[in-house]
Formats: sequence, structure tokens, C-alpha cells
Amino acid sequence: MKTCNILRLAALTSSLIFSAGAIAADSFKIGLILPMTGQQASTGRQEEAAARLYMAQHGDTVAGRKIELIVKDDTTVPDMTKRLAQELIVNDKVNVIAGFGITPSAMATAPLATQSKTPMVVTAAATSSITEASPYVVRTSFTLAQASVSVANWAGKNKISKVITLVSDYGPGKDAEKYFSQTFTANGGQIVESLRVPLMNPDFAPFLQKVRDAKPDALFVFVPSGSGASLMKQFIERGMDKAGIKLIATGDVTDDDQLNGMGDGALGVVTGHHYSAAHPSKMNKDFVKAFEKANNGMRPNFMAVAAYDGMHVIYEALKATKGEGDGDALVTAMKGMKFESPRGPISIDPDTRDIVQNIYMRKVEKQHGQLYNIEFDVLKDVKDPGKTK
Amino acid sequence: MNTTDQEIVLSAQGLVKRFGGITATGNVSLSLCKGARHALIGPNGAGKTTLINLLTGVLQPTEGSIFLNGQDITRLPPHQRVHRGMVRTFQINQLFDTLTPLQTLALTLSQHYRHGMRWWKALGNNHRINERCEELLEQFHLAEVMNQQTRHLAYGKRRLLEIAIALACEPRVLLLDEPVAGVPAGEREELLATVTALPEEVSVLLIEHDMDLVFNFAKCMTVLVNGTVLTEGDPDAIAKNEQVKAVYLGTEAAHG
Amino acid sequence: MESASLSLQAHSRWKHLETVFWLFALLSPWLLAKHALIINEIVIVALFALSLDLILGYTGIVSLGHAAFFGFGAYSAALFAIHVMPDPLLGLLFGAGISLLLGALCSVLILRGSDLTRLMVTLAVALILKELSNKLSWLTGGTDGLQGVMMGPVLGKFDFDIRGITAAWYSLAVTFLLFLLIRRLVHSPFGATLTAIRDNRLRAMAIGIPVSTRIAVIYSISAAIAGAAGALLAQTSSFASPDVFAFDRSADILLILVIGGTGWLYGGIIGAIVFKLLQDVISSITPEYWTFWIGAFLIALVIVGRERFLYPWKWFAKR
Amino acid sequence: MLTILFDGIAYGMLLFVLAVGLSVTMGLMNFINLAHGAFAMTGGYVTVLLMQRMDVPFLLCLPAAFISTAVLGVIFERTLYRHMYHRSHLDQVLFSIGLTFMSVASMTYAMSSSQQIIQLPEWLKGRTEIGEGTWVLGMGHYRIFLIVICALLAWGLQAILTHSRFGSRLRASVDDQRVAAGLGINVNGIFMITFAAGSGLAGLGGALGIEVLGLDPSFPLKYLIYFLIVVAVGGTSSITGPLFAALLLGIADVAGKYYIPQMGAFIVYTLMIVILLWRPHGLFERKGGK
Repeated sequence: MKTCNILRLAALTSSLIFSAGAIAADSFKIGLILPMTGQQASTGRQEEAAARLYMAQHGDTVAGRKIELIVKDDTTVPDMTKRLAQELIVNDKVNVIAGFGITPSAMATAPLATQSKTPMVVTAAATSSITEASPYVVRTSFTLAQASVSVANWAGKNKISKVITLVSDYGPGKDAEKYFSQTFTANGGQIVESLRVPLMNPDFAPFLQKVRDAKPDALFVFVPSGSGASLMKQFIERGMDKAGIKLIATGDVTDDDQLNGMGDGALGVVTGHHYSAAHPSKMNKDFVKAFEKANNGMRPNFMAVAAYDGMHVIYEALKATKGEGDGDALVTAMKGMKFESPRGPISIDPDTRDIVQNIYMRKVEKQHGQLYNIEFDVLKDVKDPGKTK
Repeated sequence: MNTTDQEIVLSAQGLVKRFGGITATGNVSLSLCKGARHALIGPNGAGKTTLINLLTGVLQPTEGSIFLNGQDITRLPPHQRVHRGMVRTFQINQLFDTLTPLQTLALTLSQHYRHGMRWWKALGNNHRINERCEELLEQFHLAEVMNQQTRHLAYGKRRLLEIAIALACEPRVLLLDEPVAGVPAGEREELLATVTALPEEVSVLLIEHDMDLVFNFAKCMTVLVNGTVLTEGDPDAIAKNEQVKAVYLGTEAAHG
Repeated sequence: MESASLSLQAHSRWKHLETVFWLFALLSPWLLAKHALIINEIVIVALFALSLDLILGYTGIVSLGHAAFFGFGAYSAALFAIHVMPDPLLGLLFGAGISLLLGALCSVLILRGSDLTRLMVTLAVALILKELSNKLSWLTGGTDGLQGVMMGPVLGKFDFDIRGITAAWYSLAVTFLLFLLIRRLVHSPFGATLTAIRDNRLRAMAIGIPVSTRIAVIYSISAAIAGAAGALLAQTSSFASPDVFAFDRSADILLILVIGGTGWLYGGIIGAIVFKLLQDVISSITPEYWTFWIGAFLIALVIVGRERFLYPWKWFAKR
Repeated sequence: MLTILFDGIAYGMLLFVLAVGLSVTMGLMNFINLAHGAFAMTGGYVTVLLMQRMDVPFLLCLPAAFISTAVLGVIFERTLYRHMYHRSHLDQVLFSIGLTFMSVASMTYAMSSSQQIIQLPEWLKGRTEIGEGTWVLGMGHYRIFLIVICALLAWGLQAILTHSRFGSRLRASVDDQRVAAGLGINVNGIFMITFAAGSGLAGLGGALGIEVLGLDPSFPLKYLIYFLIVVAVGGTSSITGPLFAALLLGIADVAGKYYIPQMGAFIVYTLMIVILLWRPHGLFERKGGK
């Protein structure tokens, strides 16, 4: 009896699958794979919104080809990312895959890009090594090395000599720790201690207490956006600022998405990053305005801008190849591409396919009653320091 | 108690069991010879079931030791005591609810014949076991319900199965814990018949409140009160014993 | 009286529809070539669920950390491919074998205590392994995952292709063989003693079943099969990351098994098909909110009843 | 040193309030409610909404969070949970996980997936330090507040369970539903109130926890493990068990991360395995308890 039921179920489901398969031909397809649920969900939402905004602003036809965006949720599970990418490439015949919320997801998928010669535009994951995993990887987000090195340089010049680093214990965190420490000690600074907190960490209290007891000049922090807010709050609650410990960080900590909710305690925090929603260019102002309008007042953050630029890179490459969807041609067109982004001028390094961009030093200030990362210094055209081996 | 001329199968010496500060069993000694029909009686809470649990290894005694066929089994785990021939039934049915009586017996027999680790042959693939299953089902009037799940069986049938399982293990010592307890009058006869028809060479220790059954069945009795042995003797002696009367009347009075 | 032998063996005999189901399953990568990848994933999940059914459905041991063995198998197979040799079958054996050993070790932990205790202990083991896989980055690649897994061709002939056809065949074949073994096992005297332990441990002991040993044996077997499933995942995706040990994976597999029903072998398989297809279909429609509909499905399933939900024609029969 | 102990206690107290409801439904009603975290999350979001949109003071939000989740608890208990009491544990798990999934997705839809942040009143933001050198004790005011509130709650709950009429009726209902009903106890009503109180406490915990644990829609799944640890280690037969377990967990977690940060996540899990091997039914097992 039961087997009979299984059969019926199988027949039912197979017919379901078949019917879902039919998709219009000859469109140019972009498969966007992002964590849309789970703890990284905010990344996915920012990026999807930005990608859709770009399409709304620039039309969905490029060089005679209709652009089709297929969004998939990988639930932040790498083997799922890989399977989805594989299905997109094999079944949906996408021309470009994009997204990739976390490094392992990107790493798991990279061999597939090589195998199928499909350009893979990384718009989130930020470990240096990703672009080396496949010659088809192009990155439009940032690398933690870029941000950390810049912060380290700034700290060295601003009378900070003893620093404790505190990073989330995973790939990007280790990158941040490594490049910050390298640069900072090369500039004559001293790393008192390097702390790594578990990625799933409910309470920063013990780590912060340890820092407070060690009394360095500053605490350098990288935690993924999302954890930044609670770290900030506990930093203040513990009276670290009053104990004379400065908080310096990569921009993930004062993520634009959440900065406003952090309260006045965040005022004065110095971070180094590639994008601030307060970047004073016309292009950015328009971008922020349109984004907020389309998304119920949500402020775009660095994830959004990466997806926005990712779409731009794909659009321009398609234009340059006159509508040819060939993978190699697209990647060649992307290499060395130079353009103005809401974050400022950026380019794709022709050798490493990684992003070259300005890193801004910012300080949290209040503007029109809202908190923003206000840029006060800039390091121009920073290449990924992780590549200069 | 003239047991010296016969072979002693099971003997417990100075068993003590304490739970925290409470002494459930206090210095109980007991021996069963081959083919014994021994009854263990005593008022509720006298520690009869605790004693069975000690003998079968469900509980570890605080002091004292247990010998089966002359070997010390005090520290043996329960299943090894079964392998050595000491099997029990339970006062409250302990059956395999989702299995049928047939499956229950078949699996008990395969375990008994040391087939418990065989995973490549199907259950029911063995002639000897199948035949023995059929015999037992007949003997215990379970043949017509052999393919019903145990949890759906009538109480009396489940009681029968309880004993059938024990017999499937071919015990040399059988500990029966209130076999007829709670069985409605209609199903009682079947059960009593099977108890009295137990193979002669099996030594039986019976716990029972039903005095008719006890006095019909037992050739020797032990009276347990408050965890200690009050007296031991043949049924006539026990029936005449004033102390025993006092205990039973006393408790009866307390109940009444 | 019906013969004991016939009645006893009724369960273990192959039914026609079972045969048809497996024929269809084994042919599916060919029939549904486009969907080979999701077939592969479903098959792996089904095998994983099957391994849990052995301890949960047949022996009554709950676990919220079965991903420990899945992940251990995955890493073992991936590392085997990198450091020893790329042959998939040997890697699979290695992964399953290593997981068997881990299962034997861990079985000590689950013998005592209540269901809740077991849930938490198994969970803790999986999470500790996850943390280890993160910390031992020299071996495992840390959080970034283990890269550079290059698999050789199956049986020296069939290369893994990008469409996932070989992968699906491979996983299906392995799963089918293991299913045959498991099916034998649960219908054997050994399997019956497991059910006895599940139904009533006290009585199982009283008929001479060495309960602790049996549990340890089946737990190790289950661990080996979970390890094989993990190895299949690592081999067919050429990748392993600490995520293979995640709590979500253990919890999902429990859900999947319970969706299909425990203790009849096909529960895990049906659960895997239903859950994965629902997830795939719904999340392609609404990537953000698919969990809502999965949740609704679970609740409806429980309230309406599994039997009636999956086999609606029975609904009318019961009323 | 003392500061670490203090932080650990505060963290533990918070975990206690979050988990005690689960312990009550699991231990007393023998129902596995994995959706417990969803109630906690609801309490958190009630607080966030009240504070951000309506400028309600924090102190008023706490009872509001309690009451609203308790009411929600009653609604769910009457409509859904009631039918689940007699189902198998696995069905209960399936059901409550389903509910959790739905709550996560709904909350993402309603409130977006971002972290929510609240601004505490000024008097809770400060920090007081006593002592010198190694014995310095630094206390965040909010953490003092947490400890006081949670200690009062624990004491109150214990008093209600052991001394009040309601407590004795509850215990009677748990021991034997039929007998209790025969004695004229409204078992249904008792269970409803208990469930509501458990949910309400979760909601209160969620509200109190925003500041320390953060709040986003993945909250119910993220902290489920911690709740379960508290319940498993503490045993499900008393209030003191989970309280002690929560404190132990809090202190071990905080101290472990302070003194051996590289061992991070290992400590809690290893400690749990050791305790459960030593005491399989939790630290405080009631003889003959479920």
C-alpha cells in the first residue's frame, strides 16, 4: 500500500518539476544567490533590493538582450550554494552568477565557474583569496585587507601605539586580524593581544572586559554587520570610552543599515571602509534617495552598493561584448573596467579581477538628527593588500 | 526446611538493599532447589518485588550475594542471568507493545538460541524457532491472536503472553511476580492452568496474593515482612503460624 | 492456523510497488536528467534520514546531533581524496569506517538518561566537532571550508560531470545498496531485538538481550551510514565546510524523518522528497519567506495527521 | 575577577528568565515547545515597537511585553497547543518547529531582518565601580537591574509553586490529570494559565534581552540551544534547577571566554556533556519525576 503512495507522490512531483522548467529563451540571465533567510538575511535583502533598483533605473534590456534576474536563497549553507549555482548554470543556462554571502559559499562555487566558464561576480564575501579560486571570479564588494590596512595606517599616524584586536573567528575575521596587525606593527605599533570571538556569540562581555583590564590605546574590531550593534552597545556600557580606550573598526561595525539605532554612544567611532551612505557625491545622494524610496526607508549599506555595482559591471560587460553572453568575453570586458560608483571612483584590477577602490576614514556624526559615517580622510585607489605576495 | 538432600539451584545470602536511608530489603536469605515450587508471600510493601529485582539484577544489592547453580552472579548484568537460566515475569505487564505475540516469541527464541546478532537472515527463517513459536502459541492459547499487535490484546491474553515469553527462554529458575494479578475471573482459569502445568524440572519462585493459588501450588513458602524474612516452611506450617496470621490479620484489619 | 513462518516473513518480503519505486528511483537521473542535482541532494538527505531512522525509529534513541557523523564522514572522505587518493568508492568506505569508529565512541554517551539528555548530549558532540573543524584550520581549512577536493572517476570510468548525472547515479546506487542492507537488518532477528529495546527496555533485558551492547552496535552502524551520506555529499560537491556539523542539519534531518514517519524505512525517503521539493519550489517563488510555508506545512501535517496528509485518499476511509 | 562573576550572573539570570517557561511546559506539562523562543522574540519586538514608534518608557514596556505574549500564549494554547498535549513528542517537535519557522518568516516580513536596537533610559546606562586592583567590581547598571528583576522573579515563582493554592493544584494536575480533575480541579484552566505564564516570561526575557543578546527574526532558532541546555542541565522538576543551571551556564560561559578565549565555544558544551553523564536527569532530579 505504502509503496503505491510513494509512486503517486513521485509522479506528482515530477510533473511539478517539469512545469517549472519552461523559461523564455534568448534572455540574458543573471543568477543571484544570496542568504535570504537566517542570520545573514539582511545581506540578501540589501543586495536584492539594490540589484532590482539598478534594473529599474537602467532598464531591463541591454544590447538587445532582455535581462532576467533569478534570485535564490542558499540559507548560508555552502553545499546548497553550490547546488543552486550548478542548477542555474545547467538548467536555467544563466550567463552570470552573482551574490555569495559568505566566503565558504563563494569558495565552494568557484570551481564550478571555472568548469563552466561562467563569470562569477562576488558582491558580498570579503576574504582576499576568493578571486584566486577561479579566473572567472570578479569582485565588486571589498576585501577586509583593504579596510584593515587602511585603519592600521590611520591608527599609526594618530598617536595610537597599543592595540588589541577583536575579530569574529572565521575567514574574513582572520584576514582582518592578519592585515591590521601586519601593517600596524610595521608602522611601529604594538599588538597587545589578538582575540577571536565565536561567530555565533551571544555575549561580548567577557571579551570586552578582558580588553578593559588590559587598557590598550584602542580596540580594533571586525565583526560581521549585525553583530556590530550589540558590540557597540556593550563597549559603551562597559565604560570603555571613559577608560580611555578608543574603538576603531572596519565599516562593518557601524553598518549604515543599523547605525541609526545604535544611539549617541556610537558618536565619534572611527572606522575605515569603502562606502558610507553619507558619501558626498551627487551620484550617491541620488542612489540613497532612490533606494530608500523603493525600500520603505531602508538605508542602503555597503552590501547594497556592492550589488548595485555588480549589476553595473555585468551590464557594461554585456554592452562591451555587444550582447554576446560568452563567459570569457564577459570576464575580459570586466577586467580593468573603471567607473564612478555611489561609493566613489572604482575599478576592477585587470590582473587580480579584484576591486580597486578608495578607502575612507569616517567618524560617526549626527546629521539632520540621524547618525552617519562622515568621511574625513581618504586613501585613494587601494588595491587588495592580500594579493601582493 | 529440609533442602540439603536436593541440589540447590538458586541461593541468596544476606541480601540487603538500601535506597538512601530506607532499607527496602534487610538481610534476606533464600534458597531454591531443583524443581522447587516455592512461594514468596507477604503484605503489600514487604519488598517482594524488590527482592525479585535484586535476584534478576535490575537492582544491585547493597550487601549480600546471589548464587545460581553454585556460581556467584551478584555482579552479573540482567541479560547474562537470563542466559544462565534465571527468567522472570513482571507484576505489571512488560510487553513489546508494537509487536505481535508471534513476533515477540520469535524474537525471544532467536535471542535465546543466540541468534540475536544475526542480521542477514529474516526473522522467521528458522524452522526450529518457528515450530517452537507455534507450540508456545498453542500452549498459551494465543494462536488466534498471534498476528495482533500486543497493545490491542485483552488483558488476560497479555498476562498469558507475559508468561509465554518467560518460558520461551527455557528457564531453569522461573520467578513469577503475581501472575494472576488483575486478571478478570473469566480469563483466570486459563492462566492458573498454565501456571500449574509448568514443567517439573523448572524451579519456580512465585509471588502471589491469591492464597488459593499459593496453597495449591507451593510446597514451600517464605513470608516476607518489612523487607525481612519472617518465617519459612511448608504450607501447613505457615497456615498455622501465629505470627503470620497476626501480620495478615493486622494488615487486613488496617485495611478494613 | 496460519504458519508462523509466513506471518513472520510477511514484512520482509518485497512488495511489487516497492520494486517499482526503486526502479523509478534508479532510473530517475536518466528520466529527469535536468534535475539530477536535486535528485542527488534528495538521495543524500534520504540516506542520512534512513540512518537516523535506524536509531530513532527502530531503537527509540533520539538524537539532535546526527550531523556529527554526517560531517565526520564528509570531512574524512574529502581529506582522503586530497591526501590519499581520489577514488570515490574507497573514500566512501573510509568515510563510513571512520564514522563507525566515532559512533562506537559516542555510543557510550547515549546509554543513560532521558530523551532530553540524549538530545542535548548528541547536540553537544556535533557542536564540539563543528568548533573543532573551525579551529583545526591546518587540516580542515577552517571556516572557509576544505578546498581542492578533486574526485576521480567512479569505478575508474565515470567522471563527475557538471550536470550532476554521474553524481546522482553514484549516490543512488550507494543508497540503494545500503538500503538493501538496512532492509535486511531491520527484518532480521537482530532488527527485532532492536524493536524490543525500543518498546520495552526492561523486558528486553529480561529475555536476555544485552541492551547496552545492542544500542552501541546499532548506533555505530547508524553513524557509519550517516558518515556514508556525508561522504557522498563531500564527494559530489567536492567541498566540505564546518557547516556539515551544523545544528540546523541535525534538526532538519529529524524533521524530515518525522515528516515521513519513523520506523518503516520509507519515512526518511518520503520526508526527504517532500521537504526538499517543497523547499526548492517555494524558495524559488519566495526566497525570503519560504520558511513560513514550510512551517505552515509542518503544522498542517501534525494537525491533520501524517497518514491523512500524505495519503489523502485514506482521509475518507477513516471518516 | 569579581566583574566577570558579576557579568556571568547577569547573563545567567537572563537565560533563566528566557528558559524557565520552557522548563515549566516541558517538566510540568510534559510538552516539548520548541517555539518558546518565538514567544521571547515577540516580547522583544513588542518592546521595540512600543519604544521606537510610541516612545513608551522602557519600564512600562516590560509588563507590556509580558502581558502581550501571555495573551498570545493563551490564544495559541486554546486554538492549537491544546490539541498537541496528547500527541507523541516527535509530533510536538514538528508542530512547534513549524510554528517557529512561521514566526521567523512573519517577523522578517513585518519588521525586516535587521537587528533591532533600543535606547535604554539614562539611569540604566551607567556603570559603577567598587574596589581596587584585582578585586575591582565593575557593574553596568543595566546588569544590576537584570539581576534584581530576575532574582525577584525566581523567588516569586518558587513561592507561587510551593506555597500557593495554584501551585499545589498545578502539581496535582501534573501528577495525575484524571485524579486532579476528579478532585474538582480545572486541569484545562490550570494548564492554560501555566502556559500563558511560561510564554509571558519568555516575552519578558525577550524584552530584557534585547540589550544583551540583540534581537532579529532569527532569535528563536539562534538561542534555542541555550534554552535547551538550561532545561536539560537544570532538570525539569523545579524552579531552582533551571536557575542554578542558567547561572552555571552564564558564569562558565563568561569566565571561560575571559580566561581561555581560544576555547570559546567548547567550554559550555563540554561542561554540559560532563554534567549530563554524571547526572543524566539534570542536576536536580526529583525522584520518580518525569
